[in-house]
Formats: sequence, C-alpha cells, structure tokens
Amino acid sequence: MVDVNDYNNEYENKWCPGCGNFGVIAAMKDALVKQAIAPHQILLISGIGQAAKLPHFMKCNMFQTLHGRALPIATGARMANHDLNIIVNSGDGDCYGEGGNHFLSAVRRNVDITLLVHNNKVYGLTKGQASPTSDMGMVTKIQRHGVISEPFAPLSVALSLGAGFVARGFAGDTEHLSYLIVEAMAHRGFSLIDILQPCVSFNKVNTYAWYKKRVYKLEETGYRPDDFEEALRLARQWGDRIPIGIVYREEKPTFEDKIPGLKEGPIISRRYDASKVKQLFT
Amino acid sequence: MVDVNDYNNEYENKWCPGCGNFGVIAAMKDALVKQAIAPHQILLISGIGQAAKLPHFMKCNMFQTLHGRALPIATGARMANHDLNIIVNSGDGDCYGEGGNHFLSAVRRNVDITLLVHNNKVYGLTKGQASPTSDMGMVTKIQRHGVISEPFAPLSVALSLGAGFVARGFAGDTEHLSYLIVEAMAHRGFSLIDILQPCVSFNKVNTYAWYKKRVYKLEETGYRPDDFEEALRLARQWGDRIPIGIVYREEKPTFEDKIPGLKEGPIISRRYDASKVKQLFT
Amino acid sequence: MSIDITVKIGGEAGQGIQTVGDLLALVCRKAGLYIMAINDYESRIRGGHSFFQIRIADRPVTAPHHKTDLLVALSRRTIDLHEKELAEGGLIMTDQAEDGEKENLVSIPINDLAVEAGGKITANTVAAGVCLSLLGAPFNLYREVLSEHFSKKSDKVIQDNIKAAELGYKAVEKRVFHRAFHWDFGQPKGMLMDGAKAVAYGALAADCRVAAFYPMSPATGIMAELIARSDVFPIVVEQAEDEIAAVNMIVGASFAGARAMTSTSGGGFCLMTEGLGLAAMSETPIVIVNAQRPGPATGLPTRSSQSDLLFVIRASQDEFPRFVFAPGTVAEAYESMLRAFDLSERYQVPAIVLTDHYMHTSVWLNDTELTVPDVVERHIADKPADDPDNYNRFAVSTSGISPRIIPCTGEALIVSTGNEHREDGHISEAIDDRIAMVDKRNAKMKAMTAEMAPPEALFGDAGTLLVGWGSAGGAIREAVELLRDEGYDAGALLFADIWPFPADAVENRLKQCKRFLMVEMNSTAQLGSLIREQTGLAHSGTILKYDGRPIYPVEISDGFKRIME
Amino acid sequence: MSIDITVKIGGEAGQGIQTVGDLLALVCRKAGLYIMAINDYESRIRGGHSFFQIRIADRPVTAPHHKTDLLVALSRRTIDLHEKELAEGGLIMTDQAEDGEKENLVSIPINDLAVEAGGKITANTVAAGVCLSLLGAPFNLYREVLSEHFSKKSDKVIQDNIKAAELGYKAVEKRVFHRAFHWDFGQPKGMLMDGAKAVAYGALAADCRVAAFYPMSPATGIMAELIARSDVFPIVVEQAEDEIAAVNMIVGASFAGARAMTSTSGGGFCLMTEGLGLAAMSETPIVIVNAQRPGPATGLPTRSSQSDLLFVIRASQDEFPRFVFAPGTVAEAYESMLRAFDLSERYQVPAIVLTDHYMHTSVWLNDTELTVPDVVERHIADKPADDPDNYNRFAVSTSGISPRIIPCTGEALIVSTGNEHREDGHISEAIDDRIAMVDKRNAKMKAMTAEMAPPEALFGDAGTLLVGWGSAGGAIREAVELLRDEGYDAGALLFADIWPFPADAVENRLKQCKRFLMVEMNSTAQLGSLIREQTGLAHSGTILKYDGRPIYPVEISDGFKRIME
Ligand SMILES: Cc1ncc(C[n+]2csc(CCOP(=O)(O)OP(=O)(O)O)c2C)c(N)n1
Ligand SMILES: Cc1ncc(C[n+]2csc(CCOP(=O)(O)OP(=O)(O)O)c2C)c(N)n1
Ligand code: SF4
Ligand code: SF4
Ligand SMILES: [Mg+2]
Ligand SMILES: [Mg+2]
Repeated sequence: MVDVNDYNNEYENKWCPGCGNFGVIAAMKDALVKQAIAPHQILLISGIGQAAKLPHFMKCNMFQTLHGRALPIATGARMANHDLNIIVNSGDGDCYGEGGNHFLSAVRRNVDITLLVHNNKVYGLTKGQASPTSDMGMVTKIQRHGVISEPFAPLSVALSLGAGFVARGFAGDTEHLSYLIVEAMAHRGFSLIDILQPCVSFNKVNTYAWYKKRVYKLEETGYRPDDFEEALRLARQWGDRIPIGIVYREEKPTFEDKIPGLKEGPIISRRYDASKVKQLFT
Repeated sequence: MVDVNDYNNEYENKWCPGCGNFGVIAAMKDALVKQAIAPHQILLISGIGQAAKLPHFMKCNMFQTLHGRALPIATGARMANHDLNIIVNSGDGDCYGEGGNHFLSAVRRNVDITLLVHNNKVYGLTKGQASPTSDMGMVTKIQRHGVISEPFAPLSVALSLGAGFVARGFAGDTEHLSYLIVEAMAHRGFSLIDILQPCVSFNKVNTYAWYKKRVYKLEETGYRPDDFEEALRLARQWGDRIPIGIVYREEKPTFEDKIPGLKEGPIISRRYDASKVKQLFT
Repeated sequence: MSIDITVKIGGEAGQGIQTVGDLLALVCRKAGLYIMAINDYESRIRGGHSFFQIRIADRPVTAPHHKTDLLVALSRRTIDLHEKELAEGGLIMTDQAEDGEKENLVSIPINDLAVEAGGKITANTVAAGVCLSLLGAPFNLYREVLSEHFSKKSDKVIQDNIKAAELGYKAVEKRVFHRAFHWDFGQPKGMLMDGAKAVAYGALAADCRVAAFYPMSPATGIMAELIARSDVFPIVVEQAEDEIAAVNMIVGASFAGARAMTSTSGGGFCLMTEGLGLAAMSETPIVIVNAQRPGPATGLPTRSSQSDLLFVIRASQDEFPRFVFAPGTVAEAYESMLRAFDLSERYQVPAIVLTDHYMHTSVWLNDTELTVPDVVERHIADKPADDPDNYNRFAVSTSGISPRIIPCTGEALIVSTGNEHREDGHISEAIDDRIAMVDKRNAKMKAMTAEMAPPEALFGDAGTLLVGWGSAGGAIREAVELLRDEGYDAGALLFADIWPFPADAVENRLKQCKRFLMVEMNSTAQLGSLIREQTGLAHSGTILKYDGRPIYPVEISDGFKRIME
Repeated sequence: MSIDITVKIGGEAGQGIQTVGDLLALVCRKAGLYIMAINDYESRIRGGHSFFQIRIADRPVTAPHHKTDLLVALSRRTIDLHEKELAEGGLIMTDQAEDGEKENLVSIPINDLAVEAGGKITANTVAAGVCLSLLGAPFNLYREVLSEHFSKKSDKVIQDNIKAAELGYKAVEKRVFHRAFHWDFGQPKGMLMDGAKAVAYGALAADCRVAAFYPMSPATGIMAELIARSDVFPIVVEQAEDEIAAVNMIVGASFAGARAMTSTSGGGFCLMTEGLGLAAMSETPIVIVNAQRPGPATGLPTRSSQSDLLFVIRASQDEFPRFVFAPGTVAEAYESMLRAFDLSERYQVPAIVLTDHYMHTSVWLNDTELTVPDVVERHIADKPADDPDNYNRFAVSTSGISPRIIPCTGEALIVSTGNEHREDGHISEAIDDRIAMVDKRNAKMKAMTAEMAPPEALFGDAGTLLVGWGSAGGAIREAVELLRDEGYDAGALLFADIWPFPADAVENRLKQCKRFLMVEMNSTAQLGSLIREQTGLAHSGTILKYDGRPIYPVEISDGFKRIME
C-alpha cells in the first residue's frame, strides 16, 4: 500500500506561505497515492522556477533541469525508456515563455507524458515580471505601464495542434485537481493540465478570491469533452466565468506508438550485439 | 514612378528552376510597385533557408540573419525605428520550427510588420527533411517511415493568439498573392501570410498540381473576414478544399502604439541630452 | 583613530533587512562617511536566511570586512550563523533573545516598538534607529533622511517612521557601545551606487536607445533601472520571450540605427552566443552585459562568480574581433558601458561587459567623477549619400572598418547577411571574398588592442604581484594595503580591459616582478590561463574562491602568506 | 612507378557528379587501389558549380592532390575554373567542347550516348566509363561494380547501365592516355568510408541508443546514416524542433539510461551550450559532435573549417570537466566515438567530438582495423540496490565519480538538478556543499587527463615540427613526406585528443625541437594558443588556411619553406 507519507521528504520547502503551489503538490501526492504508484515508480521532471522546484519537495525520482527545457528532457527520457511514468512540472514562464517552442512540439508529437503547468500568470522566482499568460494591462515593476502583449492561450494552442487531453485545474481545489491528474495520467499520450495557481507574493490580480468567484467545474455542467468545436469555445472562455475540468479528450496513437524501434519495448532494454556492428564492415 | 525593374538586381538567383519562390518574389515586386514604394523605402528581413534567400534576389535594403531569428530582428528594428516598412521572408522551418517561440511572441505583440512564410512543407536548403508543416505520413530520407507529428497549424495558432491579419496565399497565383501582400502591408499591426509554396526538388506531395486542384479563393465566396469563429473554422480547412485569401482581419492597437516612449516618433530620431544624464547624479 | 565599522543585518527573505541597510547607508552618506555594503540572499521569495552587511568608514572602502561589529539579528538563525563573526567588543542587537540579556547582546522588542510607533511596517525604521543610536549618530541626521526617504508618502507615514526611529534611539540610550564615534565628516562625498545602477546609468550616458532582455538574476536590475528612467530618457526596453530573442532584437535595433544592449547571466549568455556571431558577421555593434553567477547550468542563481571569462572571449563559432571589459568598481562599470557602446560602434564589433552578482547587488559610495559626454559620436558614414549606387556596406579597407549606414535614411541601399559575403553584402562562397572578409574583420584587432588600457598597477614594482580582474579588484586593493602594512613586498595588477588582450603591457609588467599570484573567483584561474596564453608567463600560485560569496581582503592576504611560506 | 592520379568531375548541383565519383571509387576499391576523394558544392540545390575530386593511388593517401590528371567537365564552367589545375599531360573530358577537339581535350557526347544506352539518367555511368577506359581499367571490373551497385534495381536498369558503360568505354577506345596503368593490385584493401559514416558507425559500435538532432550541414549526414541503420540496430533518432531541444533530449535520454548523442555545426552548437552545462552539472554523460564549418554566424554552410576549438573547450558558463576529441582520419573518427561514449559514461561528463565538413564529406579507403567491443561497459552502479535509502547520486569521492543509477530500475531514488546541490542531489546554497561539488567535479580531471593520448609524432625528433589537429593531419602527413624527400628536417605532431590537454607529453615533445609551426584551418592558430596556455611554448610561425577549402600537402610544404627562408 502506498501512503501519502511515502511521498514526504525532509527537504525544506521554499515556497511562500499561502502559495498556490501547496495545492498542486497536495493534489499530486493524492493522485499518485490513489493510483498506488510508489515513489520509485514515478519520475518528475521540471525546469526552473518556483513551480519547477516542486519535485524537490516530494520524495521520488526527480530531475530538475533548465529554465524552459523540461519537455525535451522528458521526451528524451521517454525515447530511452517509454515505460517511465513521467510528470512534468513547469511554470507559465518556463513552459510558455522560454520553453514555448518545445511546448508546440511536445503537443504535436503526442509524447505520453503528463504536463502540469503551474500558471500563476507571473514570473515568481525572478520576482514578479509579467509572464506570457499575464493579462493585458497587468502592472509590474518591469511592465510599468501594464502588459501590452496578448496573453498566451495554452488551451487553444494545444487544441489547435491536436492535443488529446486538455484540461484546466485550480490550485485552490485540490480534490478536483487530483482527479484531473489521475485522468491525465490515465490518458495515453500527451496531457496538459494548465493550473490556475495564485501567487500571493507577486500576482495581486488573479488571487484565490478572484478565481473562487469565477471558476466552475465542467464536470458539473454535464459537458462531455469530446466535441472539438465546443472545446475550442470553452478554451477561450475567460473573465466572469472560467471553466475548470477536462476540456477535451481524444486518444490517438502516441509518439512512442509510432516509432517502429520501440515496438519491442523500451530501447534501453534491448541487447547490444557486436555481430551487427561487424556486419557494417562487410 | 516606381517600376518593377527598379527591384531587379544582377545577383545570381540560386533557386531551382520551377521553384514556388519565383511566384513569391514576383508577387512581392508587384505589390511594392503597386504601392509605389521605392527600393530604398523598404527593408526586407529574413532568416536562413531557401525562402530566406529571397532578399538577395531583389534590389532593396535587406538583412538576412540567422535561421529562425528574423522576427526578433524585425521587432528590434521596429523598436529602433517604427517608420521602417518591414517585410519578413521566412520558411516553414525557419518560422515555425527553429523560430517557433518568436512566432508566438510576434503575434502576441502585434508588431507592425508583414510576415511572409514560404511554406513548402519541407526543409529545402538542408535537402528535404520534414518541416513542422509536413503532413503526417510524408516520407523523407530522414522520416523514413513517414512524419509522425501532427502538423503545425500556423493560421489557427495565430488566430488563437489574437493575430489581426491572417491570410493564406499560393505561390502559383502571383496576382492573388500580390493583392494579399498589398492588403497585409496596409494593415496596421502584425500580418501573416502563410504561402503555399511548391518545392519541386523535395516535396513530391504538395505540388503545383496538387494545390491547383484544391485551392479556392475566399474572396470569390463572398466571405467577409471579420467573423472570428468562422475564421477559426476556415483556418482548419485542409484536404480536398483549401481556402486562400484573407481569413481574418481586425485592427487593434499595435506594439508600437502601446509603447509610451514611441509616441513622439521613432526612438532613433530623438535627441541625446547630456543634462538629463547629469541629473542622474544629483 | 579611523572609523571602520561593519554592521550586519540578518533575517528572512521578506523581512525587509534591505530597508534597514538602505537607511543606514543613507544616513552614513549624509554624514560624509563612506560605505560599502553587500547583499546576501537565497533563491527564494520568503523565508530562509539573508543578510545585508554594511561597512562604514571615513575613507573609501572597496571591499566588505570579515568581522562584524554590530550584528542585527531579526531571526534566531542570524545569531546561530553569524555570532562567530563578531569582532572583539562587538554587539548583537536582536528581538530574538531566548536567554535574556548577555554582555554582548542587546535585546530590543523591535516589533512592539514598531506597533507603538504606528504599525509593524515601521520595524525596519526602529531597527535602523537602534543601530544608529548605538553608533552615536545624531538623531537629527536620521530624521532628515527619513523625511527625504518617505517624501513621496503621506505625512502619517513620515511621522510614524520618525516616531519609530525615536523609539529605537531611546531603547538603547543607556547602552554604551565602545565603537560609537563622533559623526562629523562634512558634506556627502558622493553618491550611493550599486553595480546595476552604474551599468544602467552608463548605458543612458552612452545614449542607449533600445534594450531587450529576458529576466535573469542578477542582470534584471539593470533593466529595471533603465525602465524606471524610460519616461525621461529616449529608450525603449522590451522583455523578450527568451534570450535568443533578446540578443537578436538588439541586433535588429542596432542595424536600424539605435544603440542597443541586452543583459543576462551565464545560461542566458549561452543562448545569445549565436546572435553574438551574427552581430560579428554583419558587423552590427551591440553591447551585452553578462552578470556572472556560479554555474554550470542554473548553479547558484543569487550568488557571485568570475568564471565566464574564457567563455565570453571565445563564445560563438569561428573567430572574430570583440571587446570584453570587466570593470572592478562602480565607476569603472559606468565608464565601461560608455566605452563599450562607443568602441562597439567605432569598430562595428560586439562588446561584452562582464560583471557579476557581487558587483550588481553591492552598494558603494562612489566619489569618482563620472564622464558625461556632451555629444555622442555615432560613427555613421555620410559619404554614401553622394554616390548611393556605389555604396558597399562591407568595402575592404586597411583598418577593416567599412562605411556603415542606417537603412531607409537615404538612397543608398544596405545589404547585410550572416553568411559570408562580398563587399556589397551579398552572399559569396568565392575563395577571394572569404579571405578578404576574414582579413578585413581581423584587421580591426590592431587598433582595437591599442584602445585597451593596461591593467592598473598598485605598487607595480613590488616583488610579488597579486593579479586579478573585475570586481575582485576591491578586495585585492585592500589586501595589498594589509600586506604592505605588515611589511610584505606586495603589489597588484588589476585588469578591467580584458580583450583584445593588452599583451605587451602585461608582459612588460609581469617580467619585472619576481612572481605573480592569481586572485580569482573561480576554480581554475582563468585570467592566469589567458596571461600564459598571451605572454607565456606562468603564475606561481592561486588564491581562488568559488563558493559564490564575495572575497574578503584578509582571505587574500592570508592566501598570500600561505603561498609565500 | 607508383600510381597517383587525380580525377576531378565538375558540373552543376543536381547533375549527379557525385555518382560518377562514387562509381570510380567503387571500381578502384575493387581493384585493390586506395582512394581519397573530396566533395565541393555550394549551398544550393540546383545549378551553380560543384565538383568531386578523387585521388587514386596504390598506397594509402590521406589528402587531396592539387593537380588534376583527368578533368571531367560536365559544365563549361568546370573547364573555365579548373583547366589551370591540369597536371602535365592531363586531359579534359567533356561534352561541353565549343572549339572542337584539342590536344588535351576529349570531347564526348555523354548525353547522346546515355540516351542511346536507355536514358539520360545513365549519363553518369557513361562518364565514369569514359574515365575508366582512359585510365586503362578492365571493363569487367566496372561491369561487376555496376551489377552490385544496382543490385536492388530492375534488370533493365542494370542492363542499361552496363550498356552505358560500354558506350563510354568504346568512345575513347582509341585514345591513348599516358597516365593509364595496369589495374592489378589484388584484393580490396578496406572499406570506403566518409567521415559521416565513420562517426555514425562509431556511435553504433558504442551502443548509442538515442540520437536527436536538428538538420544542419555538414552534420546531418551522421543522422541519416544512423536512421538508415535503425531497423537493424536498437536506436531511436528524432528530429528535434531546434538544437536546444536536441541537446536536452539526449540529456533526458542519458539520464533515463540510454547512451545518447547529438550532432550539429557551429550555430547549432551555440544553442546547445546551455544544455552542455546541464549535462555537466547533473553529471549526465552525453556525446556532441560538432562538425565545423566556416563562420561566424551562417558563414559558409557547405565549406570546411577548424575554428571552434577554443569555443568548445570553454563553452557554457563556469568550469567543468569535459572531453574534446578531434579525430584526423576516418578510423580515428570511428574510434573517437567509441571512446567518447565510454569515457563520457565512465567519468559522467560530456564529451565533444570535433569534426568538420571536409572530414564528413570526403571519402577514404580505410585499411585500419576498427575496434568492435564485445560488451559495452556502462559504468552503472549496482550497490544502491542493497541500501536504497542511503543512496546519494552525488556522493563525494576522491575520484570525483559518484555512483550513477538509472531511474525507476530499483528502489533507490535518483534526485538530480542543474542547480548546485548536496550529495543527495537536492539544491543547496551552502558554502560547504558548493565547494565540495566543485572540487568533486574538478577532481575527475586528473584521471581524465591520463586517458588522453599524446599527439602522434612523425619524425618527432626533427628540428622543425609541423603541429596540427583533426582532419588537417592527412595533409600535414604528406607534407612531411614531401619535405623530407626534399631533404628538409621536418616532422609533425598531430593532435586527436585535445582536452583535457595532455600538457606534459606535449611540453616534452616540443621542448626537443628547434621550432614548431602551426598548421590550422583557421585564421588565428587556435591550437597554437592552447599550446602556449598549457605549456608556455610559443610557435615560430603559422600555415593557416581559412577559405573553407581543404588544404593541399603542397600548400603546407610551400608554407614551411617560406617560413624557413
Ligand atoms: C536561460 C535562463 N533564463 C532565465 C532564467 C531565470 N529564471 C529563473 S525562473 C524564471 C521565471 C520563472 O517563472 P515561471 O516559469 O512562471 O515560474 P514561477 O516561478 O512563476 O513558478 C526565470 C526567468 C534562467 N534560470 N535561465
Ligand atoms: C541554428 C541553425 N540550425 C540549423 C541550420 C541549418 N538550416 C539552414 S536552412 C534550414 C531549414 C530550411 O527550411 P525552411 O526554413 O523551411 O526553408 P526552405 O529552405 O524550405 O525555404 C536549416 C535547418 C542553420 N542554418 N542554423
Ligand atoms: S513567489 Fe509566488 S509562486 Fe513563488 S512561492 Fe511565492 S507565492 Fe508561490
Ligand atoms: S529546394 Fe525546393 S524550395 Fe529550395 S529552391 Fe529548390 S524547389 Fe525551391
Ligand atoms: Mg509563473
Ligand atoms: Mg521550407
């Protein structure tokens, strides 16, 4: 039996008290325990940022990498061993800013990993600059006259590029988020959960209260996430009402399915054969 | 009077005979002449690739830069001097592959430039690898078992990120393409023309004939490019019928409009004032 | 007796220790004192442990001191970690006392006093008040500083803070601190300046018009400073989607006629190296500030290092001339920016300014006068206007410099590319063109080398020279003093101009000494390698510190003695 | 008399000159001859001018020859450009003759003969037939090669080509070419191999399981070769979205347990430098091949260069151990890959293999036996299985090497990061941890240095040594022969193992000679700089070529003589 305590470690947590990330990590542990996955059976990969520190605060296999680069690292890991169960923790800056190009490609590849983007709509670790998802007009020390770029639209872009599992979670609703994580992990192929995550230190706009007033659960509306057009419409809904839940789900052959060399199992499990090398020289 | 000959130079053209790029350059020259823009009044910026060589084959101001980086270069040029009239020539690999992250940001910024993507759905200059827009299953020397990634969807992604001018052209219809270029240049803000461009050397799928059978002009259907939902639907249309023309158009404040420092004119035209510097030390 | 006192304020991130330090610095400046302060913090927003350490003196001080005279402990951990650094007769001031008053411990209920004064938010004002009172600073001085500091706030805020200051002062009225002194040193000797500000001001003085960056510690501070000034100065600053975009944006901006810069740290610099090569190939002037921190990879994001020297000199494929500066003081940081912009445009090559976290986040009282150019020479060609048809952007010349014009400002057309090219800028694969262009670019090196100042010598005729570069210079300077006071025949050579390497001057200097030792904030003595590469001369020992923390003068003098034994 | 003949086939891109060359090479190999061939083409798909230049000899040849005995001109421009290179008694064979037969000109209607044989597509077979006939090669040999070469094609294709060959042969039946010789040299002496293939085969022999790349000349060829073998070998190759993704993919793959590599050229390598640092910090083994071409920036994409040496040694912020190899022959290229993978895993550091366009696209007949390991040692720790709770990925050890495990293969947990860290892999900013980890990483350097082979010496006791590295070695080798034949006291030192620099061995060697000259394909003699940095010894002159073209032995011997005068 896997217990939530199995996932607790003694490493000091470095987030601000009240940070939305606490909700995310609680939901993750809960989801892993629910699936009876033990710490040595899971691999967390992250980039750099407050979100990306998460793996340090959990006892399990982990690799925290470079700002923006978690997705190619995870893709490479799956190429080597597609039995690995991988969750990627990333921030909005990490994933949609520095790592934007990799996000596009990971979706298009349909690599079988679960991506959790802790979307606090701000650069937390570097002290509060606008991120790609910051709403227009948001004022920061750097964006003194307010953000002037259109916000990045993760759900719409993912859908446009054929993503098979597109969801939105809320760090303030751990139970619902845990459910989403379980579903995302069950999904074969790339799954995205963009998580609305309050940053109590730098984002004074999109607070817990702000979200609580606005979010509603798709699961409670009878919505079935199999209608692409409807999903596209919901992906764009923002403002007074913000949907959380599974926006779209469709299983398709994964990246790993489509690579002939992986049919026989993980490439690392295959055998080295000197005779084949010798044949090269004949 | 500007004449098309003003744009001809003696530098040897290096494209393959029959390449779709010839249609693009003809359309560009035609569009510039129509607008009575002289060679010293226009600046072409490009990346690296067959498409990106275009500026060399035209007599005008030009800067061919790095693979993937034409958009940030153009953005920087506009920051310095937003009176510059800039066209960016890019390839599908250049713009949606190596430069994918910049594409996302250029759209979101709404920088007032005109982007022509010569989309031949293949890496031409590097001899025929798949590009981000190659259709699934397309076989190349590198993609021996066919492309396994979902193709990049430039129009849908641009629309998702708030692009104000989204069009598709066809290199085989110079006149129509010239019209699109004129419209795109007239548009205040970022304008994208994704150009279906046959590559006679490496793309044996998406040939002139293949396109000619499929493309139809939106202008001939009575379509008005002001309905976002409809634009999104058209952006996804591919296969038997492929729309060309202006898919969406909406003017919004540009990047340059929204930077307070640019209100008084191009930043390079302002005056250096030593007394302001001295004030820093008081 | 000369004044040399170190106050260290420790606490958690978010507690505002920096405010305490800022107030102390302002009061000291007003009193005509000199200061030098360092900022130590972790890569997190709340909690953990950080400190601000300010050295107060009646003469210029260039490095931090390793002993603390007054330790202000806003957290228990501050005492645990730093008690051992207390100088003889030093005091700990805290609101965290567990075991009551001790001889060297002043227990003050800072938060209670703050609440009494008008709110917890004034706690830092209380704390600074306690410090100033212990040090014997007149209350008036502090009141004036508070009034100025909060001049844009409401009257209530000002009054609350003055009240808080008073309460702090009174709380230690009776306490005699034998390091207290008479605060009377005349007019302020200069301006408080940290490296980030110095770099930003240098850029403004150089008429930088466009800046692009991606946030990265410790470089972001420069951009924050530029942005804060962008209402007054003609400058546009854009936060890019990544460092690749940032460097290419400034290449574009410079191409279009604006002086342009970016700033970053190691990992971001990696991503800029391809763009650096484009600037070189297209001969587009750009300025990149690389604010070093320990690596490799993410390393220690809020710590300091001098470990990118050899990387920035060789960064990007193939060979091309570039400038590399490594200023050692805030004044040099400012002047380096002026020179970087000017020389970059004069020679049409990229310029890199190497700073570091220590330089960026430390504060000095700068008493050096800084250059403010009356006009900014842009080195733009005007000739092409006469004969636009025959304009060649890359015309071969003996100096290697070709006439540069700005696109769309006249009839002459500019053709430029990152490929190898002909004189007219069009791509060429011809052997002759390739050789001509490589030779043309390399030809600049001679005059560029002549622009480089030789390293500053301190007691340059001493038997043993301590050789260092960049921000380590301050500590080396004081180490030389310490050593000479103890009778050692020590001197120093401090590099601020790194590349093109002023080889002849260095060789002449180093040939005269018996031996030289490298003092660097890295683990392999990179400047030592470069000196050997350029002069053939080998150092006789190293004093290296690579734990991310600033080096203390005494660490250098101790290292010196160890080697000399 | 020994055989040493150069045939040069010139024409436009897309005309298939490469096929002519390939056929000649195959026939020569079958005849027991040696060959060495270079490939010269522009950065375009059709048109322009390219050539394939094959040197045929009865003993190993390591570099191209500057004179052409038989010039096959499939375009008029070939004659214009290359006629002057014709050796005494050399012939031009062409279908482009304007002014009819000349003494040194054989005019053949190649296309007409091809059409006669069955189609224009056989033109290359005709051309090769003409060459072979002129050189006196027995027709049977050619027929056999054609049958093998087209063995997977239809019978008609084979017959057409044999017909074409025959027509080519007959067309010059009467022509006497005084360079014809008797084709009888026994069995094939080895295998035809270009650098790209050698690198790819080395990777397969090293059991590389994952490769990721972004297309870039001249590196893509390696990946094409790996992909072509991926049905037989357990290897997955992915075209990444950019070079940043490519390098990070292989870091991920290696972390997950697969030997992994990427390949690129300068601009792509720039983009990989941050990932290189991640590999270093997380001590994840990776192999990067940087196939050099002239820069900076896009430079000359289809030309060659040796100009990234100092860059790759210092690339990425801060300091860390890495291996750098620069193989000089195809056999060395193959062996370097084996060693790069093995040493990278043994020491848990990144390894860089520096090749270049010339190496990748040239073909040699390799007669050296190549190592094929029976088992591939992976240097993975098994200990943690006994005590998973106390496993520390970055445990400090005197060798600097810590036990590496593969995630999710047991109970022990792996914790890794690109930040500075504790022994257990969690982020740490503590001074002790930082110093321990830097020292641990640096500690590997000693044993790594011992792995490095000293440079190969040719007449190492000669008075003057020509010093070079990588693919320039072949030409230097022949230059030494030329010089010694002329009575000069010349030798050479050829570097294939570059970093960690085998300083002691080099110093010992170089101290013995009177002088040494650097022979490099760059404009600043980068290895010369490195030698001086590492040994203090300065070269006495340089023979540098940086026009992107391969260097000829005679250029080196001429340079030598010029310097010695
Ligand atoms: C190449 C590079 N550029 C910049 C940085 C600095 N950096 C660290 S975290 C971060 C942004 C963090 O924002 P986000 O990803 O949204 O994470 P958050 O802290 O908000 O959770 C940046 C810019 C870096 N580490 N590496
Ligand atoms: C950093 C970098 N990576 C790779 C390359 C090699 N490269 C040159 S052009 C090109 C792709 C061209 O494809 P595309 O942009 O679609 O242009 P096309 O040639 O098809 O018009 C690549 C990968 C490069 N020049 N620079
Ligand atoms: S800065 Fe924001 S995101 Fe980071 S830990 Fe604090 S509250 Fe959380
Ligand atoms: S390779 Fe394709 S895109 Fe390039 S010039 Fe030839 S036809 Fe055009
Ligand atoms: Mg964030
Ligand atoms: Mg293309």
